[in-house]
Amino acid sequence: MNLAMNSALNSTINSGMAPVATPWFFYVLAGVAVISGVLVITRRNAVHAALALIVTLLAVTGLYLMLYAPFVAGVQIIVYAGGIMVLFLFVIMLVNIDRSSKERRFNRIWAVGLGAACALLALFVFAFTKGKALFPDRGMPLAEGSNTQEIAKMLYGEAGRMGQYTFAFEIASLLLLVAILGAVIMTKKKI
Amino acid sequence: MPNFIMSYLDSKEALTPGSAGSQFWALIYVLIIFAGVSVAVIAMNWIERKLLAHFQVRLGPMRVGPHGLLQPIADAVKLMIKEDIIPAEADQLVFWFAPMIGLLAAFTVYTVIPFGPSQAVSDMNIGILFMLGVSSLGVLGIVVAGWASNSHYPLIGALRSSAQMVSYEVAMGLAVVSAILMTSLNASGTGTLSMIGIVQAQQQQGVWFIFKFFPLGLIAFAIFAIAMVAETNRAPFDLAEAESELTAGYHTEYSGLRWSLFMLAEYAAMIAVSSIAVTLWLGGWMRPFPNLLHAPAWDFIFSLFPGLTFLALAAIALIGVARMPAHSFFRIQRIGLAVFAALLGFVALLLLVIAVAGRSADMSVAGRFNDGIDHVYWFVLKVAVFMYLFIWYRATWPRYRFDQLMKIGWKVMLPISLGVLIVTAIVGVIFS
Amino acid sequence: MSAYKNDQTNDASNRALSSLDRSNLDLKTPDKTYLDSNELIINMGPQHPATHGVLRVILKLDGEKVLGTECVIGYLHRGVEKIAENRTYTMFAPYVDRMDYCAAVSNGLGYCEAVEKLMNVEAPPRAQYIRVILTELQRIASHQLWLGTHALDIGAMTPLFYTFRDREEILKIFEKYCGARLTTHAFRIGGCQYETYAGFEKDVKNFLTFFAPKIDEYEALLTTNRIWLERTKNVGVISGADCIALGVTGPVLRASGVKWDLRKAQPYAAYSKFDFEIPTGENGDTYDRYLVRMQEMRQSMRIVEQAVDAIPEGPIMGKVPKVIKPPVGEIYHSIEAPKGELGYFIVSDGSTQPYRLRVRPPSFVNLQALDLMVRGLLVADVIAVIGTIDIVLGEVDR
Amino acid sequence: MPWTSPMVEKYRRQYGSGLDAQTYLGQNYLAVNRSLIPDILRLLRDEEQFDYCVDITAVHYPKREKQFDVVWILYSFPRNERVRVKTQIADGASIPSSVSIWPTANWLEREVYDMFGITFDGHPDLKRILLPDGWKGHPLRKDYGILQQDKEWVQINLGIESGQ
Repeated sequence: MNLAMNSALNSTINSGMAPVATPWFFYVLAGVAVISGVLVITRRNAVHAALALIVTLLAVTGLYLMLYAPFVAGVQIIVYAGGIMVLFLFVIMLVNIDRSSKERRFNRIWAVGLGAACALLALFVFAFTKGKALFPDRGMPLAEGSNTQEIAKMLYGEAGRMGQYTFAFEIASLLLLVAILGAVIMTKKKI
Repeated sequence: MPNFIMSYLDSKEALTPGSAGSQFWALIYVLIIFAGVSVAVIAMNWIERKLLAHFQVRLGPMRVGPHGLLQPIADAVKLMIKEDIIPAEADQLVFWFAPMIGLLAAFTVYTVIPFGPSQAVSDMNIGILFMLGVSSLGVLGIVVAGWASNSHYPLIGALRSSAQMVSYEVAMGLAVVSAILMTSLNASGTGTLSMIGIVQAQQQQGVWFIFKFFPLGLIAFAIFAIAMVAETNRAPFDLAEAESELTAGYHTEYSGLRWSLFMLAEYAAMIAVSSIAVTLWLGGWMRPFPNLLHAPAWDFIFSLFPGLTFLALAAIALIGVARMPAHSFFRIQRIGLAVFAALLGFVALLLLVIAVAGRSADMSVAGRFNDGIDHVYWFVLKVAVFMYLFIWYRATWPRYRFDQLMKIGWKVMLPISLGVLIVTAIVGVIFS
Repeated sequence: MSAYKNDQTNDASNRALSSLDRSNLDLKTPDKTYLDSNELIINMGPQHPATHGVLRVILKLDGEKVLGTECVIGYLHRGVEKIAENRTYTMFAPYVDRMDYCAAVSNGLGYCEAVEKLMNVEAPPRAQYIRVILTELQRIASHQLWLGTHALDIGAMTPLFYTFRDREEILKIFEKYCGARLTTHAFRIGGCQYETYAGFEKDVKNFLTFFAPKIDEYEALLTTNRIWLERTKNVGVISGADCIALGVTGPVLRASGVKWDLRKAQPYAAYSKFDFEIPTGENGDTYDRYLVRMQEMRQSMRIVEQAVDAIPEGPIMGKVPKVIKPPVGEIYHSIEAPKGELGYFIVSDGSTQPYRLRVRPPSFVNLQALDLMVRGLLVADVIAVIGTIDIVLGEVDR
Repeated sequence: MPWTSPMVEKYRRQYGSGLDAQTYLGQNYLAVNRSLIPDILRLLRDEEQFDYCVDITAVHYPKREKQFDVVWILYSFPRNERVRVKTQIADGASIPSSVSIWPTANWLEREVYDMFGITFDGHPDLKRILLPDGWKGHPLRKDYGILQQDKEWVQINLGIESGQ
């Protein structure tokens, strides 16, 4: 904590390319995410599992921030951690936990799960060995300061130009609308 | 003075410590804000009890210290030395950390609240999104606390409050969006989510967003002002802790320090949401009429306000000293109040000296201090108005029933806020 | 009695009956949805801030909707009726104050008049006027207490303090008159023990002028308050016929449109000499009960005003022997207490102690209607309805 | 003093000696045989408009053969008139419940059961109301000893001798 460090940080901010924090930070977040992810599937108590899932989501939020994607991080918190998980807890709280904790912990299709896990591992190994060759060599500007605006341009386009994903975005929102209506109809007999 | 302190004071550009990358100053800011909010919560405790008492034709706390000024401290000590009971049937671990969740969420949002153009810990690009997101985490603490207590009343309280907070977040979010939409009405056509950017947009457009596209801004503000009362579980939407129905709602089983953490979180959240309202609609740190009355003389007059406010408080305390009964029983109280008045007077004097010394608009240390004090003063004053409103609501209104609350949230506020958003967008396109 | 229609009675009593039958508790399940949750049984009370004492209500809930209730009472049972059999008539008089301790004067009036009737004596006119004044003041005080606590239950804190501030003025008059504020024991069998103190009339008149704007103040806080309206309108509705079938009396009955008040129907004390009206409601909901009680306070003020102006001179004790020994026989006498019909059934065997004394408590009987009134409402409404029935557990449990 | 009215004449003709109408201090009452109780109560409500059951209570006379007087206090809104119905029953005998006639009788009968031990046939939920379920005895009987109850309770629950 001295002037030299400050100026060094200033320079990294200004250059806008270097990672925002040390690899150490990444390993901590990744470790938290993995451990709490394991807890999610091993906890007998559903509320504990849900809380562990929230921790996982928050750790992933931290990873997004490290990737200069504050908008995605914010949305992750507001939608997943703040919204969906609250509803999850809401439902879980009403479930009879005594009974569910006595049930078998893993269901019978564990072979499928094992296969899926192996496939994922293979994918990771493949990506790791191939390295950069897999991804297009197009350097995205790591702009923390204008990340939100960039996303907006992608989704909605700029003045006089339709965005790259405008159509997909609209289709997705239409799909969600249908889902909402479906949920209402499913739960309410008389509307 | 060490360099890293001077580096900040001498800096010509007004940047928040977070944006400037100065960890030292960020840490100082965090500590100041943490201490300041804690003190504000304690003060709120006293003010609320006093104000409620006066609304209800009684005196309120009078015994601990002059006019009960030390009552919050006595309360805090009492809560700290009380036994911390964890029910045997409760989920120990979750019960233990549930209050922390709410507290963490309530205090984390302060990192982006702009008390001034550079008086914030950090100026995040997603400021308002971050605030809404983190404050929505607060409900987790309530839900989990109600569940972990393993008791009916807390469970119902938790269910009520989570349903309530999730519902009102929707209307609140839409109202916020319509304010953010207004920030994009500039030459470049790009808006901002940054809290400081939002205030600067109001500065550039020369109008607080509450008056923008009258009455659209006002309606959006009203929606937010109602939703924020519901968000913080305050009367008349305090169903989650409805004392007469659910004993104490989600914190029925809590006691001592752990209970006080809930209270701390609730009041911190009240200040936080009021800050959002002030930032989005009431021009944040800006003093009244910054464009209309922009002569340096006006600047000087408005910069006297903080000192004069403290002077007025000191005068009120002095009147209290004079009005105290002339009985030996009250001697210590009178001395205490006189010391308090002297303290307020000293602060007033200090502020006035700074205002006079920093009246030239250059970037001297005194000038910067003066600007900072001005900004923080106007911001805190606006927030204080909201705090007063919270108490006023509580004294005046009965409590809504749960179904009525939901009806208002989904069938009244949501359509209105949606309509306001659409109309704001249309009007914005037409007039820009 | 015009609002009352006799032909409804049978249906109504059958309907009220079927809903009281506990085997029916399960029948009223809501429409099945995909998200059915289990029913919840919760205990409201006996330690609960809004059950007005030690009332315990077992609620069967579907979410927050009330499927049925069961009241568990008796936590405050002191065996008043047994005590009466072991005390002389005079010694028992202070005990009645402890039943409805919010309206001690009314309790005392009922008891004294019942014994007087049994002995076939009458209190002199001056005593009767004093009795009317104090009893009506007590009715105002009782209604004030009700208003404050009821509003607090619904979430409005402030009226509580307003009503307690103003109730204090009434208690001061009681204190100056007989030395006690709450359990007054103001009357004696055969009249009053104490002559009014100097300035009694002035104090009462001062109170009337002081209190008239205060009622407006309460009404300003609540009557047109949107939230108050939403919380009380159409909540806890009970029809007049149901009220009669369930024996509900007092403001609850009147709010359901039955114009019946013992002070008019079977006048006692000096009530036949005063001009006042019986306020009634139409819908029988919580809001109407609120309005009726507010009107009753105004009517009580009218009565007190007339009584103070016309208070006659004369003795305050009738001709009663030193030792009270009513002849063999039995009597039932009831008065219109603030909460409903308060009756005393006394059986005398000619000794100095009552052979049997039965109190007909209005709170006890009115509380029975709770189940009918809250079915299908929400938990928050249960609180509002308990408040609006206006019970005092000292009287329910005796 | 005998009570005469068209209503009483009618019932006397119908039921003969099972019914005795008296008035005392201006208050009327009917002393009725136990066997006539359900009929009389129903007729009083349906035909004579005594639609409001004010109170149900009992009186204990331990020296009598039929130890208990059960008393119904009725009121008629249309006639603005009160009447008391009394009947005598022996200890251990039961009496038909009037809950089907006046729903308000529910709690009142429970209280009579609680205090006197008189059972009401056909009552939907006859159990103690004011006293706890495990209570011994019925306090308003004349032979119920207050001190004995107190001593026993103290001995059992506190394990000490009562000072009474």
